Amino acid sequence: MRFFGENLSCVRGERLVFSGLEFAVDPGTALVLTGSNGSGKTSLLRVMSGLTRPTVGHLAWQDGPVVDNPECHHSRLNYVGHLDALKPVLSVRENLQTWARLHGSTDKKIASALKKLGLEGSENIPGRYLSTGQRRRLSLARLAASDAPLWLLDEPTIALDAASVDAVRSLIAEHRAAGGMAVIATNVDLGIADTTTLNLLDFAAADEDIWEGVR
Amino acid sequence: MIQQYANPARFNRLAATLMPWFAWPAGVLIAVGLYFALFNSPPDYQQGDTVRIMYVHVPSAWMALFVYTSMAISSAVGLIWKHPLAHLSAQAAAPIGACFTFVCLLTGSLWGKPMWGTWWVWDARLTSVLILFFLYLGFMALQNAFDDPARGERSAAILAIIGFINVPIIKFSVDWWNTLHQPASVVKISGPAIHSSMLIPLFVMGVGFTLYFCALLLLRMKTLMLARRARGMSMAQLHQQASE
Amino acid sequence: MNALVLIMRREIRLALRQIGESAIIVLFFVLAAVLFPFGVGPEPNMLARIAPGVVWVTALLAAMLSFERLFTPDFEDGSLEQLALGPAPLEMIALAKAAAHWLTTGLPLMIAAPLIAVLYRLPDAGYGALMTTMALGTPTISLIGTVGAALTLGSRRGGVLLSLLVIPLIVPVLIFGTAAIDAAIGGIPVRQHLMLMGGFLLGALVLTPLATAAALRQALE
Amino acid sequence: MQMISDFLAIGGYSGFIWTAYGAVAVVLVGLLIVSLRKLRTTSAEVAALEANSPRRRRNNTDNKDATS
Repeated sequence: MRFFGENLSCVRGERLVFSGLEFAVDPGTALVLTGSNGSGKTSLLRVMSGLTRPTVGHLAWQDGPVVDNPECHHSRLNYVGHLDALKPVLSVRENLQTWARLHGSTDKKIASALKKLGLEGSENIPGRYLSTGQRRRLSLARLAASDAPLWLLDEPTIALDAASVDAVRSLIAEHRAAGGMAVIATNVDLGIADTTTLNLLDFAAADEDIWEGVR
Repeated sequence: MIQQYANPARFNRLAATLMPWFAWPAGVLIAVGLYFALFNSPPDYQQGDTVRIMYVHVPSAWMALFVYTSMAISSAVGLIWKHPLAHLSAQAAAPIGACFTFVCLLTGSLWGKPMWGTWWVWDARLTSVLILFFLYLGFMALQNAFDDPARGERSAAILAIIGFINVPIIKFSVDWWNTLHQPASVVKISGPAIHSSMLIPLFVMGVGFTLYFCALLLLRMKTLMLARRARGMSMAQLHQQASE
Repeated sequence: MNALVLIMRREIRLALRQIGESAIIVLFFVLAAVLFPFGVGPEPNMLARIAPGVVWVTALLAAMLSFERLFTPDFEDGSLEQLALGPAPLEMIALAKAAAHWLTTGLPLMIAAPLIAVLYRLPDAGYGALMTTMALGTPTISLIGTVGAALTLGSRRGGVLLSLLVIPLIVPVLIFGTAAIDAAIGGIPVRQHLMLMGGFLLGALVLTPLATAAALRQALE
Repeated sequence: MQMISDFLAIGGYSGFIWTAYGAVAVVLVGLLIVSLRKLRTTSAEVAALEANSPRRRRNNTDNKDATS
């Protein structure tokens, strides 16, 4: 199903980050968001996920706008941001179970997800002993364990070694082959075939300060 | 584009014209009220002259509740219709309300001393006003506790609405609690039967305080708008220097 | 519905792994309550008279300590985002958090309360009322506390500010909690007080999740 | 404390009355003065910010003439 946004604008920390932004993602496609730091890549991803409400404009799936049924929108997406959502007291498996079960995934899927991200040997290590790379792979394992069609990834390959980057690339390819969609914010060339790119700087807005006219 | 539902510049011009219409009548009314209160109204047969404190105590109590109600309403408008000026009016009103509540408590205590020989009486209304004072302090503290003013505004707005729902509950509980623990010796602040000649200064002072509040509210809102503008400009310049 | 159960189970598992935190809260409760006799003197009649008030106020302050830990760890490590993006609406998350907080803090305080009452030689008639009022009052405190925790999420002086916001809102619960115990000791029927406390609880059960959800939405924006 | 209440009770109760009215005056007028001073400092700050970014200001005036 197609997911699109029209005339989106977002104010972040009192600054108009972007305005008049249009995008559309179809099953099987990948949209790469590029732009310098602070150009609004993360803000756009958060708007797409529904965490941040756009100041103007609206998001919609083919069967209706997101605002009408936010829970249904949430069930169709998986958001991997900079933060790993990992509890130091829980083990690797328990951490993944918390999130995967919330999205209705089975234990079998959880095990296969851990294997895909090369974490099968370390199920019982408590979260606090994991290295940064392992933490990122665990948060990416949430993608493999869920069957949500839309993936929103914010700089997925940071702190990952070459082998893990390949694992991520094949994960995304597999997901797209199965009819899934991915929106990836990154400044690094991921080497993913036929992606459409959206440069945030094209939608940078003149900073219209509503307090401007106050004398 | 954000302009269409909040035009601070237009509001500011409107405020500039309105302010004198609030400020001068407020001054006149308060002066007239003072004259009536201090010189032209009879002393109470029981309490003698101390009843004159009532002419500032009761209006400030009205204002304490009136300002909190206006804060709750503007907070609700700010949250529902995302109107930044509404949040600003709540932010501007809070210190004024807090001052009125403080004055109400102070004059209540000064009134209590000659009547019962104690500075503080756990009378139902005084106790409720004391809790209202903490609600004001909570609002202002929460408002300034965030780096992003927009975030502070919205959290404080939610608190104002929750507080507003709780004011009657607190009032009811404290009244009930007061009747339960009513020490025999203390006379409730029911105050003397209001004779018409006493009602005039009370009413005049009340309207005078309200006009004073409106004028000061507009003035403080203008200050807040200018502060927002200064903040926007300095951030824009920082952003420009960063991108150069 | 099972999302609520899942979130609750996660909260309780996390709390059990950090059982020390709830233990410290109960320890503070006992400590604060034990402190009063050194201030007001050990005279039994005096202690018995102030017992309901002391137990309730110290239980309230102990609960206050634990509210900041309610959302801040999840907010900082990104779990709150994932919870918000889960199938459950924010109101449900707020309810689950409040319920988990009550189980990990409210319940231990309730269990510790009679011990303190024994130290204060509370008359026997008072114990029943003490337990019922705590049973009705601590959930209300947890619910109102979650609102305070959500409002101060991400603020600079979270902990102290939270108490300043929450305490005025909890005064009615404190008033009727202690009044019910005094009434029970005095032989006066307590039905009226408990009905009111039940009313506060039901009101909080319905209204506070809305406020907490609105506050969380601001924090996650 | 006793000393304070004695002092206030000198003119019958007038001490209390004048203190009450005095306090009201101090608080309300004080709030007015604080607000006015805050307004002055903030507008000075805005003027200063406007002054040291002339380039931005000149662009603004051009846009305004064009659009208004």
